Order: sequence, then structure tokens, then C-alpha cells
Amino acid sequence: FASEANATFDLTTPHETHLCDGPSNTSTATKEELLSYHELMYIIRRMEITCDNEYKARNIRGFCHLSDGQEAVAAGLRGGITFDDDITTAYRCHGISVARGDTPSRVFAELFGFSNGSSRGKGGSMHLYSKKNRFWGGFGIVGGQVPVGCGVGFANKYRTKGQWPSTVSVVMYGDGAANQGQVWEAANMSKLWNLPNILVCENNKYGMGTSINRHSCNPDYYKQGGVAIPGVRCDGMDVLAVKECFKWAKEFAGNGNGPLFVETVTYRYHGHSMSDPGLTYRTREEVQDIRQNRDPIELLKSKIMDAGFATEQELKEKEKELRNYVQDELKAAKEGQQPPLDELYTNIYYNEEPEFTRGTEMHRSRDLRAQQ
Amino acid sequence: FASEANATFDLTTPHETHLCDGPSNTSTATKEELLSYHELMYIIRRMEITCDNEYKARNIRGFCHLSDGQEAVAAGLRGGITFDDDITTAYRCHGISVARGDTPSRVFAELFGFSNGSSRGKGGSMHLYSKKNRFWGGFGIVGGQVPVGCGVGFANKYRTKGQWPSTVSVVMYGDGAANQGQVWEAANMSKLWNLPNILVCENNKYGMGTSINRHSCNPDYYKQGGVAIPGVRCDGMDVLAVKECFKWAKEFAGNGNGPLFVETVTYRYHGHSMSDPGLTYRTREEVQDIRQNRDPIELLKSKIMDAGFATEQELKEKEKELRNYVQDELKAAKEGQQPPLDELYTNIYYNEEPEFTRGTEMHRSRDLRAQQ
Amino acid sequence: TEMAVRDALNSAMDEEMERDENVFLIGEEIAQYQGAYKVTRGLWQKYGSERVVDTPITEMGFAGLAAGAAMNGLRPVVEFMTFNFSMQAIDQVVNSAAKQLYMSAGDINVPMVFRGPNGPAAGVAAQHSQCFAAWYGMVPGLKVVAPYSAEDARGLLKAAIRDDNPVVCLEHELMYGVSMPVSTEASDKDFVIPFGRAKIEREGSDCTIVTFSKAVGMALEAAEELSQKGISVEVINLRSLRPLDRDAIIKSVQKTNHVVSLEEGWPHFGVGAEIAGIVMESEAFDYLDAPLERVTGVDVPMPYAENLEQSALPKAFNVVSAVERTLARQM
Amino acid sequence: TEMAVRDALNSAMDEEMERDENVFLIGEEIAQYQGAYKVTRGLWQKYGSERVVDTPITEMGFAGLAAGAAMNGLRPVVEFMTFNFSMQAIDQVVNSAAKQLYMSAGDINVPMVFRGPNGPAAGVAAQHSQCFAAWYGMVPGLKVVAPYSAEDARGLLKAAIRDDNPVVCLEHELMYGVSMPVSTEASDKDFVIPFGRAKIEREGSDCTIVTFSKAVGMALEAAEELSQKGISVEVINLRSLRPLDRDAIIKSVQKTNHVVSLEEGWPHFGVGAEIAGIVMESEAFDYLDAPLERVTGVDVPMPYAENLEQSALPKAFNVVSAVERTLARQM
Ligand SMILES: Cc1ncc(C[n+]2csc(CCOP(=O)(O)OP(=O)(O)O)c2C)c(N)n1
Ligand SMILES: Cc1ncc(C[n+]2csc(CCOP(=O)(O)OP(=O)(O)O)c2C)c(N)n1
Ligand SMILES: [Mg+2]
Ligand SMILES: [Mg+2]
Repeated sequence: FASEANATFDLTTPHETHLCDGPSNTSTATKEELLSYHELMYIIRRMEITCDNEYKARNIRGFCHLSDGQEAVAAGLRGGITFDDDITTAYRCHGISVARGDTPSRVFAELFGFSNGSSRGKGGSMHLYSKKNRFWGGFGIVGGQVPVGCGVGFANKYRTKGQWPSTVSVVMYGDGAANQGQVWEAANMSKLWNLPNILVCENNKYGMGTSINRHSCNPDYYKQGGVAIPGVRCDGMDVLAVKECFKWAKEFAGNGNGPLFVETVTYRYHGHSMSDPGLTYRTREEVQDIRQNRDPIELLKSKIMDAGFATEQELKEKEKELRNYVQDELKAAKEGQQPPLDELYTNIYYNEEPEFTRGTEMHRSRDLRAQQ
Repeated sequence: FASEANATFDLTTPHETHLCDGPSNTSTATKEELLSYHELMYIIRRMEITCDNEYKARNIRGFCHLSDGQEAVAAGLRGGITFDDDITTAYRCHGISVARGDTPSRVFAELFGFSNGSSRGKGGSMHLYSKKNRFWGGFGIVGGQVPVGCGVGFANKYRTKGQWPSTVSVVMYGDGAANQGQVWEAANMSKLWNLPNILVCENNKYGMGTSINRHSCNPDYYKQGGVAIPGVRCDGMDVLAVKECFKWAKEFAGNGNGPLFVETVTYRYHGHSMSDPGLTYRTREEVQDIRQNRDPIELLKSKIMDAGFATEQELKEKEKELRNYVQDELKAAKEGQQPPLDELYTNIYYNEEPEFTRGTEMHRSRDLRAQQ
Repeated sequence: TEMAVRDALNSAMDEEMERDENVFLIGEEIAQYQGAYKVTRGLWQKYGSERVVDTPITEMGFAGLAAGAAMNGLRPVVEFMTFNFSMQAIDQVVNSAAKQLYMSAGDINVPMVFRGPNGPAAGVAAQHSQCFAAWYGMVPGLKVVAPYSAEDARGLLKAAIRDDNPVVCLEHELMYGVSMPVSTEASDKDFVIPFGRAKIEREGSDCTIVTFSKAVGMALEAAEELSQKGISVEVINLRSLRPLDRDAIIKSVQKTNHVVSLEEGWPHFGVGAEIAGIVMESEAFDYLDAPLERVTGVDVPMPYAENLEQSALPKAFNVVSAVERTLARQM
Repeated sequence: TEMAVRDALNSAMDEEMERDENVFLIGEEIAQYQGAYKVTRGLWQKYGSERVVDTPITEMGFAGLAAGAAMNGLRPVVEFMTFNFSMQAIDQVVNSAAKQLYMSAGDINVPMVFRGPNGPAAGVAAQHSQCFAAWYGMVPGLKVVAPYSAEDARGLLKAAIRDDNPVVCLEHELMYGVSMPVSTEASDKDFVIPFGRAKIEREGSDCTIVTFSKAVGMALEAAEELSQKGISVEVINLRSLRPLDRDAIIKSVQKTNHVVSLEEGWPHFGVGAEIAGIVMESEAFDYLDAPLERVTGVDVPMPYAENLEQSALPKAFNVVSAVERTLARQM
């Protein structure tokens, strides 16, 4: 095929909209684009499965929230916005981090608590960042990232002095976080001040073990702006739907039309975190059903094959290659080491080390003046 | 006139509704009822004006938030619900407190910091309560009372094991508080659990000096339940509108139909608190206009006179009597005294005094064991 | 019999719910999911959705709602999945619950419990490892307890539920799975531990260690090690931070003439600081043969990497050195 | 020249906004209303709505939003109308602002200021009178300052705005209207006071008083009174609670051999406790001729009635007795 080959697809499920027209229900994409989504999504999938294994092998400790099942959101975002735009999300951040330009090896290393990790081992699974790629984390406190991400957008508008079009700040949270009061507080300010913010609810149907109907009186998250803020719901398993949605949303919010709520309907295959088998509050059948009928990678592969962009065989080959890639990344990660003990005392303050930092005992404090 | 005389009135402004049918736009009331509203409202008005004077005379200190202009809300609530129902409100609570059965003298005394005050001088203007009349305060933290008041309703439902009809819990807050996240958090739980709660936004157009359009992306507070929770807006200057609204709301929420938002559109004549002249962010004309055209007491008096329930002269006489009553209450309050110093150490814990309470110096601590 | 701390807490709630139908549990994932750390296991099955209430993830909202329910006659036991999340609700804990009785001059009391794991767990990094003992301990109107053992857990939590005031119960995730002996007396349905009375976990004559929560175990470990060296250490398990048992500390120091405080939280403005204040301001001071030393967490946000995390936390060897140093010192 | 503390703070913000266009102010009623306590008077007129931003009454939201703006290169100065309301936002202050740099191993810093009146005002009762010095002082990643004088206010707030980290600036409502001398040096546009250096407000040889914020005035008053009695008191104005100037305290105690701490906040787990800890754990201990005494607020929620309120707060006479008692005591 020629590299400029492209095709137009109907979205798997049409968008639903609230107080706005919303994005197109078809999507045109080139072969390269689709293959790049496949690559990214498959890498994320393998990365998360690898994390699962490594956790079980006790190479990873503490909290570890995997995002397999939700890959189309990460990849669709990559397609819909640019690296000049901002992303802020919660603790389920491995996939977004890689979509945002980090490598699986740095993610793995972070989870191992190694200094070749994204946060040099100091943050762990929940705290991945990349300032240079405008990825702001990686938050462990449910809802906490929403005002913060909206503030990232505030700064952009402040600096461009309200010139449109502007970049957008994408602020992600789960269905379980959606009713946190601070989400509304941040949305209200975003609307009052016309900030170019897109508030994205990754609705994976559960907040830990509680299903959406038990924690949200309004489970239509795209309507959570009530009578004041528009919203769109897209099929979070269809990377093209997600991409179209964000393309449109960026156009909307980035042109001074105010903030938007976006709901991406998706699913997590794993339990909430590694300590949750994920099968007490939902059935094995439910999970199986999604895997068989709505798996985002399989859906994308069908599209690729339907458009004649690649054969099943070619995709299989590619996946094998990617599996190897992820294994190599794992190996690279494992070559890392725990941070030097001195790092305990660094990064408390920016570009500055406190003269005195108290240790476990007064005698084990770090006193730079004493050392001089 | 016979005591059972009654008349039917069109409300000054029709109700506006959201996701529900809402109350009737006419109201039938007896002479007694209307005269009792007049009495209550006039007492509140005189009480607040007296507070203003006493504050200026430096007999009252600290924060002091007056509610003149908003009397119809207090009186309409009295008409719409019963003393078995619950009320929780914010710091602007003098009027509600009296509507809830307390006396002006106890309010004055509280503001003087005297032990004959509603809270024995320990709470002050913002912290009036009456557990026996199911009046739960009197909160100084904007928004803080909303989850609390919703919890009062939770307890009622818990005890009656969800038998309908039930009493209702009325939870009041200002327009400035309406976008506090915890308001939504409490509303969401109220809806999920079908609590008999009525969330009431007393929209007096400003939160301190910020007008509603500058602090609320949705200034239609009766619609703040978005797509999930119904609401009604009533004319908060028309006591009958308020009464009809709460009668209906009690019927609705008290019969298992879930919580409601109610917006009472009203106005405060005074500044936000005694330190605010109240004329920097709004014009003298605006205040004058409301006083002349929408004053709740004048509106009520017209209705009383139109129905032939009393003549202007009779109402004047009554008002003179009430002015004297409030003066007598003030006198009674002034006969009080500051609490004994020992009260500093009481009511920290319920029915129990701590063995040891540290004072300003170790040597001035209160040590009950040492005293024995 | 032996009992895991988790089961001790569970049985405490179970018995109090059985005894008083105004007692109910509320929090995230405590009902159908059985608790993120399974402390409420089985209670939803037994008492149903009305009395074991799963909430949305809205700490400020449900803490305030529970306070209102308490004002209106119920006895809520609020679970914070961890106390880190109580920061979202702390205004409700302090301003609505703790100060309410005083502001209303005794009219409205707020009988409720805020409970959950506090302080560092393992590998959960900076946002999930904070110790709130000193913050809550500061607030009049609150009571604050911190169980170490299974008996503590039963007795303190049952007392907290029966208390007519807001009580903060600071548990420790890493103790939930630890099994410990529970006496017949402590197995009684009416077993309660009075607040404000510390427990001497181990008697000794050379040095006092004042501590609470999981760190009590660390102190006992250090004491054991020190006893091999002929040093006799007295270990005080504070059990309650507010009220704080000044007398127990003072008496012990008068006996041992040496004192070390131990906590996992941050060093400055922490529990050890208050112990220092108490010793300074009491008769105990005159009995000191050496000044108090504090053993604490390091003054940094908690790092994730295991080696850094371990270095950020006090260990028995720190206690041993502190005690030895204290004893070696001459005044 | 003389300057009210309010104007000192105002000029500090004005100059820093002038100097760096990334500095902006955000909070409730700070723009069009000119500030509930008029600290931002005139700045909205001068810098407009983009740089002086009125918010809805949503502390958690705007504190978090400001933290995000700081991460993305701005320098927000957040006003809490009073620090009591910062409890609604404290999770954002601690978990989003203070810990961010550490969690990201230095990638993302959060240069911002949280400022506003802290501690008791007059007649505002329990929910509006809390002192947060010890709470914020506990948190690594934050810096915490508390100006007493107009010079402090200028120098500390300007330094806070220039700092690359989150800084909590605890002001005092009852000082806003107080006029105080400001030197030529302190009037300079580049006048900043380095954090972690206490100021000896008054030199003395008999006893050290360690304090901060408005209470510095009380200490000076007590010192004056004591000097009439021939007692020479050294008054240390901490200026910053984190970092805390241990050396200044230690040195002074080595000279005076006596120490009293003074604060308006609650007594337990407060600033005085930390001072006790510092003295215990330093060379200063060996120089003590008597143990430290704490002078603090009473351990109760703040009552409204004037007589109770006054009894709930420390006064100069308390400081005088504490100092005298300390000096009378023999070790
Ligand atoms: C304020 C706060 N409360 C509770 C938690 C514990 N917790 C972590 S994740 C989670 C569930 C969140 O669900 P959701 O927002 O749907 O995100 P998902 O995990 O499904 O991606 C909970 C309760 C927390 N981290 N922060
Ligand atoms: C959490 C919190 N933030 C700020 C304040 C200061 N404050 C007291 S009242 C008020 C305005 C509230 O306006 P609104 O809710 O409309 O009530 P109104 O005063 O008009 O009755 C503000 C900002 C507070 N008490 N609590
Ligand atoms: Mg979810
Ligand atoms: Mg208002």
C-alpha cells in the first residue's frame, strides 16, 4: 500500500452529546496512523501484562493499577491532541505515560523503584511525570488532579493572554472520582473564566469495587456539567472515536468556547489494583464478554484488516516484534539499581538543599553546615 | 373578620421548575396565618436593625451577618414545614433561629456574649442552635453545613427505616456556597440513598461582594442538580411562594421521591457583615429599588390589606407593639452577664470534664485530680 | 486466644452494632467489597446495606454527613480508606465534629468515630504514607487513640464507639494481619479500654521509651535487644494521644531517668515534640539524667524505592542507639 | 518611615507583580472587593482581572488550580480569606503542592504562596480562630513563614513569592492595621528576608522567649515589664517555622540558660512542643538552668464571649510569670 493510503470508518458507537453538536461519527485515518495506534496500544497491553507478572514475582510492591482494556483512550488522545497540549491524570497512569512519550523501560524501572525509572524510583507506579512532554502526573489522591490540571490550562490561557486558538489541558479522572466536589469546583472556574480545559471521565464502570450506579446519581458523566457545561460521550474502546472526540474537543475548547466534559466509556480488565482479583463485584462472564466483543485492540485490528492496511499475519508479526520490544525494555529496566541513599534527601526543595534535614535520630540528621 | 377567614392569592412570581411539576402558583391562607407571618417577619426585621445599632454601639463584636430583607424565607419555611422537620443553615442565622422558636432576647444575649444567650455566649452570632426545635445551626464555614444537614436527614431515614411519609431535613446555604464541592457530594449521596433532604439555596445575589454571575457558571441554582436532581425556584420575597414551595417540597421529598434543590430568590439589605457597608459592589439604587418594590414585609402587608384581613392602621399598631416587644427583649438580654470564667473549660466533651486541661501556662492548667 | 488486629477491630464493630442499633458503618468499599483492607469483612452480610453503607469517593461529603447523623442521634463509624484521605475531610472532622459541642454550649454532641489506617504502609509513596497523630492530637473536642495490639484494637475501638464525642482511631495497615494474644477479659463483649491511660508494655528501670501504634513493636524489639546488653527498658504504649497520659510518662521517667520517644511520622511538631514538652514541664524533668531523644521518620515526603523508604523510617536499631546514647550521657 | 503591616504586604505583592509578570493573585474577594481585610487593595485596579483573580468560595478547587498553574510556570499567590478555610484545601496544599517535587524526583516544582490571616482574631469564635503553624510546619516540601512586623511582612512575603517552592505565609489579622517602622533597606524593591533565620528582636541575658507572629509583640511587652524588675529578656522572633532556626534558639539559650516559648495556638503538639524538642536534643540542654516553659492558648475551642476569649489566650502577664518562675527555679 502507498503510505498515503487512507480510509474512512464509521465509529463503532456514535457519540452522544449534551448542549453541543459534538464530533463527527466517522473518522478518516491513514494506514500509518492506524498502525501507530496498534503499536502503541499493543505496547501498553504487553507492558501492563508484564507488570502483572513482575508484581506477582514480587519485583514490584505497593499499589499498582493497570490500564489494560483502556488502551484506546491513551492512543486516541495521542491522535486527538498534540504534545503541546497538556495531560494530567490519576494513579492509573502507565499507559498515558507511554502515550505521552515515555518508554516502558522507564515505567518498569519506576515500578521496581530503580533510579532509571521515570521518577528515579521516588514516585512509584502512581507518580509518573514528564514535564517536557507536558504530562503532569500521576496523582494518588482521587480527584486531586482535577483542579491541578485545570490550573495547568489556566496558566496557558494566562500566558497567551486569551489568544485563540490555544493549546488545551486534558484533565482525566475515573468514574469513581467524578462526584468529588473538587471536580465541580474546577469545572465551575473553568467555565467562568473560559479556560481551554477538557475534563475527561474515563468511565470504566467501577471505582474500585463500586459500580457506577451505586456511586453516581448521574452515571451519564458527559452530562455532569448540568445546564452550564457541554459534554460528549464517546466509545472509549474505539480508538478512532476517542481521537475524533478529542480532535473536536480541542477545536472547541481551544477556540474560546469554554471547557467540556468528555466521557470515554471503557473497561479495565485487571482488578482495581494488584490486591484486587477483580471478580467479586463483577462476573467473570462480564469481563470475558468485553474481551471478546469490545476489546480495543481487536476492534482496531479489524478496522486495519477491513481497510486492507495489513493482513492478520502482518499484524501477528508486528505483535511478536512488539512483545520482544517490551521484553527488551523490561531487561533494560532490570539493569537499573535502587537510587543511592543520598537521594532520600534530594528534591525536597527545588534547586536547593536544606542546610539541615532531620533524620531518624538527631545524630543521623543531614547537616550540610556540619559537613563543611 | 371571623378567625377562619381565608383568601387565595396568586404568587407574586410563578415558580420555576426543573425536572418536576412543582408547587401551585396560588396560595390559600387564613388571616391568622398571614398575621403570624407578619409578626414573625417584623420581629426579625426589628431584631436585625437592633443588632446593627448595638454593633455600632460596640456592644457586639466579631462577625455579625444580618438577614433583613430575607425574612420571607424564614417565615415561609415556618409555614411550609413543621417543628418535626429539621433545619440546618449557615452563619446568617438570626432570623431562622427565631423562626425556629428562639427569642430575640436569646439571640441578642448571644451576640453580647452573655450566658443568657442561645449558646450561653460561647458561639456568638454565627453559632445559634436549638436541638429541641431541630435547628442544627449556625455554621461558620461556607458549605460545611450542607453535608451535615444531609446527614441529619440520613439519621431520620435510618430511624424510620425508610417508612414514608417522613419528616424532611432542610439544608440551607447561600448562592456563594452553592458551588462548593461538598454541596454536590452531599446531594449525590442524598439522591443515591433517597434521603428526604431539601437543599435550599438562599440566593441573595451576592456572596460577600461577588455577584452570582461572577461566581457561578450556573446561576440558576434550582437547576444545580443537573440531569439527576429536580429543583424549584420560588420568589423568596413572597412569603406565600416560599411556604407553598416548602409545603410541596416536603410532600415530595418526605414521600420517598428523593431530594430536591430549592432556590429562594431574595436579597439582603445590609452589607455582608457589619464590616461591609455593602455599597461598593452594588448601587444604592439597586438596594432602594428592592426596598421599594420587593420588600417582603410590604408585599405581605399589601396581601393582608387586599384580602381585608387588616387595615393599614391595624398593621401599624401591631408593628408598634412589636417594636416595643423587641425593645423589651433587648432589655432582657442586657440584663444578662458574661459567662462565668469556669465555662471556658466546660462543653469540650459531652457530660464529662477532662481530668486535665492545659491552660495558658502549665501552672494555670485545670487539673481536676489536683483539685480533689 | 490469638486474633489478628483486623479481626479484633472487626469484632469490636460487630459487637457494638449488635449492642446498639444506632451504630452504623459508613465509608468507601466497606460493604459489598468488604473493606479495602477487609476490616469490615462480613458485616454487610450480617447487618445489611442500611447499617453498612458504601459511599462514593467523597470524603468531605460523607464525613460531614456522618457528623450530621451523629448530631441527630446515630453513632456513625466512619472509615477513611486511609487517613491520608481524611485531609479532604479534615474541615468536617475539626470544624463540624470537634468544635460543635463547645460552640453550642453543650446542646449538640457528636458521638462518632473516624477510623482507618494511618501512617506509612509499604511501597505506597508520598501521598499515602502520612501520620496524622499530632495533627488530630492537637484538637480539643476530639479524642484520639492509636491501638497497637489486638487487645488495644478491641478495647479502644469499642470505647470509641461508646464515647459520646468524636473519636479518631488511628490504625496501622501493617498490623492488620498480625496475630496477637487476646485475654478472656479482652474477649468480653463489654471490654473497653479507658482513654488517657497508657499501657506499660514492658517494665524496665534504665530508660523509658514512649511510643504508640505499630512502633510499640519496634520499641519492644529494641528493648529485647538492649536487655541482652544488660539494659532494662520500659516501653510505654500511649494508646491514646488525646487525652495523653502525662502521669504514666512522668512516673516512668522518674524511675528510669532517661527517655526516648519513638514514632514513624515526621520529626518536627510531632508526637515526640509533645513528649519533650511534657517532660520539660513536669517533675520528671528533675529526674532526667540525660535529655530526651526523639526517634522519628525522616523529614522528607515518603519515597517509593524500597531502600529509600526503609531509610526514611525508624528501625529498632535507631531506638537502640538512642537509648544507648542517652544512657551514656552524663549530666 | 512607618507602614501598616497591611500596606507592607500589599507593597510586597505589588512590587513582585511589577517585577515578574508570572506572579498573579488569586482568592476570594481579593479583586473587586479589594480583599476581605483589604490586603490586596488597589492591585486589581492596577493589574486587572487577569492577574488579580476573584474566585468562587471553593478553596479546594482554587488552591489546586493555583498549584497546577504553578507547575506550569506561573507564580500564584493564593489568599485564604483566613487560614481556617485552608482546611478545605489542605489536601491540595500538602499532597499536590508540597510533595510534588519529591514524587517527581525534581521534575516538577510548584512555586507558589498560600497566604492569609492565621490564628485568633477578635470575637470570631471557634471555627475562625485556629492557628496552623504547627500543622504546616510539620510538612517537608513546604516552607512556612510568619511575619510579625511590617519589615517582616515585606521581606518574608517577597522572598516567598520569589521562592521556587510552595510557601505558607501565616499573617495575623490583628496586625494588619498596626503601623510599624520600615527602614530604607527594607523599603528597597529587592528587600527579601532569607528563610530559616530568626530575628533577635530584643537582646537579653537572663531568659530567652521564642515566639512568632503577633505574639512577638506580647513577648516584647513582657520583656519591657520584666526589665523594670531588673530581668533582661531576649526575644526571638522565629520569622520562619520551616526551616526553623535551631541555631538561634540554641545560641540564645546557651547565653541566657532559660527559655520560654510563646504562641497563641493550642498547647499540645504545637510550636512550643517543637522548641522543647529542639532544646532537649541540642547542646542548649546542658546550659539550661531550668526547664522550658510553654505559654500558649488554652486547650479549648475558641469561645465567643469576650471574657472567655481573653482567658483562652496568652497575655503578657503569662509570659512574665513563666519567665519569673523559670528564673526562680534551681536545678
Ligand atoms: C481521596 C481518596 N479517597 C480514596 C482513595 C482510594 N482509592 C484509590 S483509587 C479508588 C477508586 C477510584 O475509582 P475511579 O475514579 O473510577 O478510577 P479507576 O480506578 O477506575 O481508574 C479509591 C477509592 C484515594 N486514593 N483518594
Ligand atoms: C470555607 C469558607 N470560605 C470562606 C469563608 C468566608 N466567607 C464567609 S461568608 C462568605 C460569603 C458567602 O456568601 P453566600 O454563600 O452567598 O451567603 P450569604 O452571605 O450571601 O448569606 C465568605 C466568602 C468562610 N466562612 N468559609
Ligand atoms: Mg473507574
Ligand atoms: Mg449570598
